Amino acid sequence: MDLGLSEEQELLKNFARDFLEKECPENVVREMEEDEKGYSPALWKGMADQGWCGLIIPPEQGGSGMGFLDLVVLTEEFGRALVPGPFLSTQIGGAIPLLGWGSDAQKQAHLAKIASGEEVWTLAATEPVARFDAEGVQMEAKVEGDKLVLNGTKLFIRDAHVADFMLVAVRTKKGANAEDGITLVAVDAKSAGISTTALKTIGSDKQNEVKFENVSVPKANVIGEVDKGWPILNKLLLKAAILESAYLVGLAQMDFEITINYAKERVQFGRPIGSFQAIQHKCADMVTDVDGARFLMYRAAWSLAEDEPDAVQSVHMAKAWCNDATRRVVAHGQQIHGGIGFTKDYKIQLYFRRQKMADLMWGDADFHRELVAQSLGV
Amino acid sequence: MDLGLSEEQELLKNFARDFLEKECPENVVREMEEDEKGYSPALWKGMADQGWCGLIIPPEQGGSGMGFLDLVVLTEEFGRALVPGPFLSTQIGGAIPLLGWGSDAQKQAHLAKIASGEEVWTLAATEPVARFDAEGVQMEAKVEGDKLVLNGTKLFIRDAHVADFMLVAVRTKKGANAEDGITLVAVDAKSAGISTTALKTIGSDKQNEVKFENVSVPKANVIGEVDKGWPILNKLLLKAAILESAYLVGLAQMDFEITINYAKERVQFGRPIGSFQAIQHKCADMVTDVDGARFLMYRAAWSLAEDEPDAVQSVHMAKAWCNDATRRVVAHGQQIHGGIGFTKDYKIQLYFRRQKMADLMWGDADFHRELVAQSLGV
Amino acid sequence: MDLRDSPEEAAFRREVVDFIEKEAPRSEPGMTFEQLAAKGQNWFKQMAARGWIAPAWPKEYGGAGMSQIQQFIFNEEMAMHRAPRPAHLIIGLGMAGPTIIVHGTEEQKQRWLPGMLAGTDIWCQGYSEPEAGSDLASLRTRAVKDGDDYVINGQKIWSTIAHIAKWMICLARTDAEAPKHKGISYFVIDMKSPGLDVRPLTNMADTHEFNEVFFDNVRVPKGNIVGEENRGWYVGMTTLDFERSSVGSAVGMRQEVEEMIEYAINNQDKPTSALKLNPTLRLEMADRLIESEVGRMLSYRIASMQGRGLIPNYEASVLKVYSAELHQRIARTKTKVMGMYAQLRPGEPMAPYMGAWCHQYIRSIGYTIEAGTSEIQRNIIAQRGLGLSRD
Amino acid sequence: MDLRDSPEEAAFRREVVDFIEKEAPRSEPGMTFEQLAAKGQNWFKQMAARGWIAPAWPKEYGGAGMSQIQQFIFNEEMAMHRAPRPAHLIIGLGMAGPTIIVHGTEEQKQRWLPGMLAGTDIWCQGYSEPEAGSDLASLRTRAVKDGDDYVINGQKIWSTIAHIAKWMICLARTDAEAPKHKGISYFVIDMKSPGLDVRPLTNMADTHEFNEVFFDNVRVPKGNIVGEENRGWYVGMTTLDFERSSVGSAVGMRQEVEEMIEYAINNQDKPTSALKLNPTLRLEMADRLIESEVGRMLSYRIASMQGRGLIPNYEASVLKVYSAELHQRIARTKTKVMGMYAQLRPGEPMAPYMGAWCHQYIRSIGYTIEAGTSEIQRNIIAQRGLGLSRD
Repeated sequence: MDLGLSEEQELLKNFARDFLEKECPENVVREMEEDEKGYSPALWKGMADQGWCGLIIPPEQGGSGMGFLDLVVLTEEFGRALVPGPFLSTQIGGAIPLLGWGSDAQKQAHLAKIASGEEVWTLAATEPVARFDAEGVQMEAKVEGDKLVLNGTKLFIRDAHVADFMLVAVRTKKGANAEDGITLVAVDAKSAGISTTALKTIGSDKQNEVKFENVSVPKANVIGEVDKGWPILNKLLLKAAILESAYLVGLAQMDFEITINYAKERVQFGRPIGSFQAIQHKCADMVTDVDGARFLMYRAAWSLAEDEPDAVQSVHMAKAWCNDATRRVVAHGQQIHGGIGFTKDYKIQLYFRRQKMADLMWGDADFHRELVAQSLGV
Repeated sequence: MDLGLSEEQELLKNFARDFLEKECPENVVREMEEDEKGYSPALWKGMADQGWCGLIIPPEQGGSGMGFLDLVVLTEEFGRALVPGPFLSTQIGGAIPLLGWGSDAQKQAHLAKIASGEEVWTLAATEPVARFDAEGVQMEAKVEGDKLVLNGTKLFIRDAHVADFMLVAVRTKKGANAEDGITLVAVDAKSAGISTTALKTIGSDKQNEVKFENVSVPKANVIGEVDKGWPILNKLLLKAAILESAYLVGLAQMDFEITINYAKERVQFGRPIGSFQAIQHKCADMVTDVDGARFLMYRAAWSLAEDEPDAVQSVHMAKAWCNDATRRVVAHGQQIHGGIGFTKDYKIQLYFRRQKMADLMWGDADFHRELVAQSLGV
Repeated sequence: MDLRDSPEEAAFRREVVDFIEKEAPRSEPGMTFEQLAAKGQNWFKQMAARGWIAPAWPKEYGGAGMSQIQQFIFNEEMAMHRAPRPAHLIIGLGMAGPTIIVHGTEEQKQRWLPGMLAGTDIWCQGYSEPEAGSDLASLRTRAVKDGDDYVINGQKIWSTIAHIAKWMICLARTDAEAPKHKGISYFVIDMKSPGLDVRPLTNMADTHEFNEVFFDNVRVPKGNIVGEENRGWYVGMTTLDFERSSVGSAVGMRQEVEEMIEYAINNQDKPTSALKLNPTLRLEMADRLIESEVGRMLSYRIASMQGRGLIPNYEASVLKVYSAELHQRIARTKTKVMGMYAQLRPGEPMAPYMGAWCHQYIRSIGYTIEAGTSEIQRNIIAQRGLGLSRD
Repeated sequence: MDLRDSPEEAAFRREVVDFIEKEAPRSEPGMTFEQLAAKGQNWFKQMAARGWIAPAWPKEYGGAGMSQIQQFIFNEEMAMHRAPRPAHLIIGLGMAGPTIIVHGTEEQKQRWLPGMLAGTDIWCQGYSEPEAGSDLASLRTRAVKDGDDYVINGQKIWSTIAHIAKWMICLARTDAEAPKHKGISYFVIDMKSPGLDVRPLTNMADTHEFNEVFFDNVRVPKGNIVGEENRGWYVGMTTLDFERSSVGSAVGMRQEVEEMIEYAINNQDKPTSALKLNPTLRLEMADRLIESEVGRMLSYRIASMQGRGLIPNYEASVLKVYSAELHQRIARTKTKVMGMYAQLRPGEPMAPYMGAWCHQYIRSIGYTIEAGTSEIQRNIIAQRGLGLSRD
């Protein structure tokens, strides 16, 4: 029984931190906010070279052969450095589903390319109704012979504009039970009939509206079985929620550290503001929230990775808490910084804005809290 | 447009404060906690002599001829001094309903006696189901000729053990609409078949279980009409909620004042604890909560007294907020006092315990918040 | 205790409402200072013609000379009708003007007040400095006498709309040896002065309200000092008191919450309806409504005190800290009403309310910082209001 | 990262569970110290026989010598099975004993440890004084050397179960001239000493846990000093560290929340069902469950650190303040589960859970005060943990 990181994980974490401090400093984050692509190909290549794109992919397919928990540890560092780019999208939309439910042919075709950084993937689940449950998948696809034909709109799709493939959730059957009739299909982003429009978001991440007009996709691209995609999508959404939570934890940790340092340096009334009790107590609450978020997230990540009976409940707990706790942290971070933190030029606001982004993504606290309540039978 | 007190109200308030400081000091409050009756006849007589028992009763019936807002002002002072005894019960169960909906004969029979302190009344609304809506009234009464025969149990009835009359809400008709079929009837507490059992409560107020076994009451004792009692009861419950809120405001104001004084006097680390920012900021939050509670309560009391269109919504707002705000106040009060406040011998705990009592009485914050939401049409 | 208008108040309210309904354009979400000034031009002239552009100023100086209660009614109706306020003129009308009326010479009044009222002169404020925020009295911008002028060197920050202002009210140190509150003077500075440099400071909501202002040997005639030399701290505090006692924002909050509820209800049949997807949201909205009503009462309380000739003490700080924090909660609840769409910023066509609510979520972070942080306000409440000793 | 037991841990857990299931009575809500001692007598003997009554003590002194992880498992299972802890022995076993083991002489160990283990000797603590609460080092109880004895005068407060204790660990000032932390010694005092007077201090929940203890020329042999004279502050801190690092309560919280949820579910068909009457309660319960799980993880974190040989710093204070405040929230949510019945106190036949939840609502007020207030804990986190400077 041990909540700490393994030696290997410590190495991964420390290495990632050093690498990202050097390769993804604040100015890169800022540049990518304005950049159309939203990421630096050089940095992407560097990350692939570290083996991160294939972190969870077996060595036979060119990956590092590590596990989901290791990916969580790495994602925390991505949150800390606010790394721009389609890393998480590719893991959630590509590596995880292919490894978990892909056919041998599908694995063969894509895993090595994902590991090498050659292929970018994303999960296209949400639509204008913007829900994270089975009823949220309404976009229809008709099965015609050995093809599926997709029509409709996906919304809030991260990195779709640079994706090579999208894992699209479509409805292939309508019925009373929303969980029945969902199909997951890997769509070549260059297929005719696909158009993407970038959205202007609070997190300056790259989310898109993606329109599908008679997009034809080989049936062989279905991940899992036709109509039986929900259990896979559900599991994917849980993993996504944990990775987003890890991102939030890393982000909040860094917001906290920047804030503590500021409180030590900023002098008003002849003393560092960190010597005022009102500031000290806020800082104490920040560390409590960050630590609590981290360990609850670890616990859920572990349960999910190990397929423990309480895995689903613990993921909902973790995302609910991480959303709320990190929101408190970044709010304190802003307040302790005062005016300077309110400027665009100062770094702390980057964290505040991305907290809201990650908070909303894969379900806000109310959504997950509701699911916890349901899991209690109340 | 003026949120302040009138000159007359200022006089009433100041006089009441002086009188109660003298006649109802802490030791009286403590003695009455243990006393079976729960109040001092001498103090009751004194209060009647001040004209308080008949505050809202017209001079023709021996009262002071003041209004509901004046009663609110006085009740605040009762909260401040934690006055024990059946004052509020008599107003809510007797004076207000008789004045509002009593027949001339009923007024004639009782108002003067209430004003003189001779008669104690109480409202017997709640039952073991413990709800403050129309469905909460389930105890049946059969109309037999010119009598009603009551059978069942009322619960959480304040001062029933010393009441001369109880205004009992009974169900005389059952149907789909719970609001139809409720009757309010004044029951002589000495009637055969009534038994009361005192409850041991957190507020050390005197609540009772009251059992009715074939209690026969003249139909002439019905206040309003048979089966049409709900609108009256509903209005009574709103007035009761405001008076309880006023009690809470007075209680929280005093808790706050005691706490501020303690923070000024208590020295640790060589300085008054009130000089520590953590304490100062709690005190600032306390005064904000107390002030906010007072003025929201005034606003609702005024709307209710004037029968403004938003009266009902504003009462629900006021009780919801007063419950929550005063809970925060008494919690801070305890925390700032530290160990000494945790002892039974020190006065602050008297306020903490009664806050919970008044918070629960006539609907907790969740109950009233729900009704606010309903009033918004959401 | 009477929340109803007196007959005089009711008549005044009618007059205000009539005027607004006849003349006022509606505020639109997310307007910049420049857009506001352009759109409201005629409306602000109409207001000025009645003196209503400066409700609190004495009539002799071109204001409306409204009583506190009248101002309250005026503010309330302006908020309820979403009539645009001349936000670009507020430092002149709300801070500089009143200060000059109290502390200025007759000549200064003649010189500066008319331009404020006419709306031709935009004013800005130079108080805070990078090292003097909450601890304003430690400001270091120096003003050294040189003949009939003062020569100013230093830097100011958070100067709202300095980039379009003609005049600045500015605190600078005229006696470096004196205790920190006693060596400061209150200047009026022409923003076109040589050596004065305004640099934009974009805020985290990506809008340009604030500026840094640099002074490199800026010459200011000594006739531009308001009040006595070295008494500027106390002159400046007059200004801050004016700022603090403006209760407009609290009055508008209930309006804002009702707007949010209206939006939620209007959209409740859509598949994206937050009311449908989030069963606690309705109770959260009820809480915001209750809280906004508390805020309204806390501002009524101040108006009532003033109406009775009482001078609010800690009450204004209570209102400030309460309103600022409530505003942040309202902004957060609004994001819940929008669900995933809450992240869409101004400029994004799909953004509900033109992205104004998303903008507000970010912008509201400043509310607990500007015009005295919540921490400073709580210190004031505890120390000035409750008599707790300073640490 | 592995939340599963290792094979050794699993075996140990099985052993603990088997033992508890075979031998332990169940805790009942609202038991007094005396009732607990009586009911648990046989069970505590069984525990003592295995050394499990003092899980952390080295085996050589009669403890179980459990590792931190084993203690964690032990605490967890005890809480999950609601097995009674010897609360009346906790100051001896959890504080005095470990301190004597570290700082005591061999003779002192032989003299005092066996009685603690046997459960025959109840210990209490004399640290706080009326004027020395959070500021403990300013304590004023004096111990003056007189021959082979010290003569003690002064007063202690908050001495839990002093009224049934045989021994007290007590801090008293032996050098009035020294700086305040450096003139204090750590005494063991026989509660039957002449001149020692114990007076009950009933708390606001109407129970008698605490006492005031008065010393009027109480003679204590010098052999009863633990550690060196005037080094008692540091000896005493050892005890406080033992107190702080006990993570039992956080482990029990989830159990407590689940019990609450179970109650709510079991009663949901009754007309008084809070779940039916209060639609937000289910979400509030979900929040408490989540929060209790966070608390559990914050204590796992400490056990994990200790398991790796790391020494927790601010982490114990984080757990303390978090747990205490959560406990209060849980107590409040429990009152909502009971609705109007929440106000019924112990002794009232109609009270749900024998009034224990109502009692807890009041009693939990003490959690953020005792063993270091939340304010002091946050100071420690900020200053010791985060390196912020003292003001």
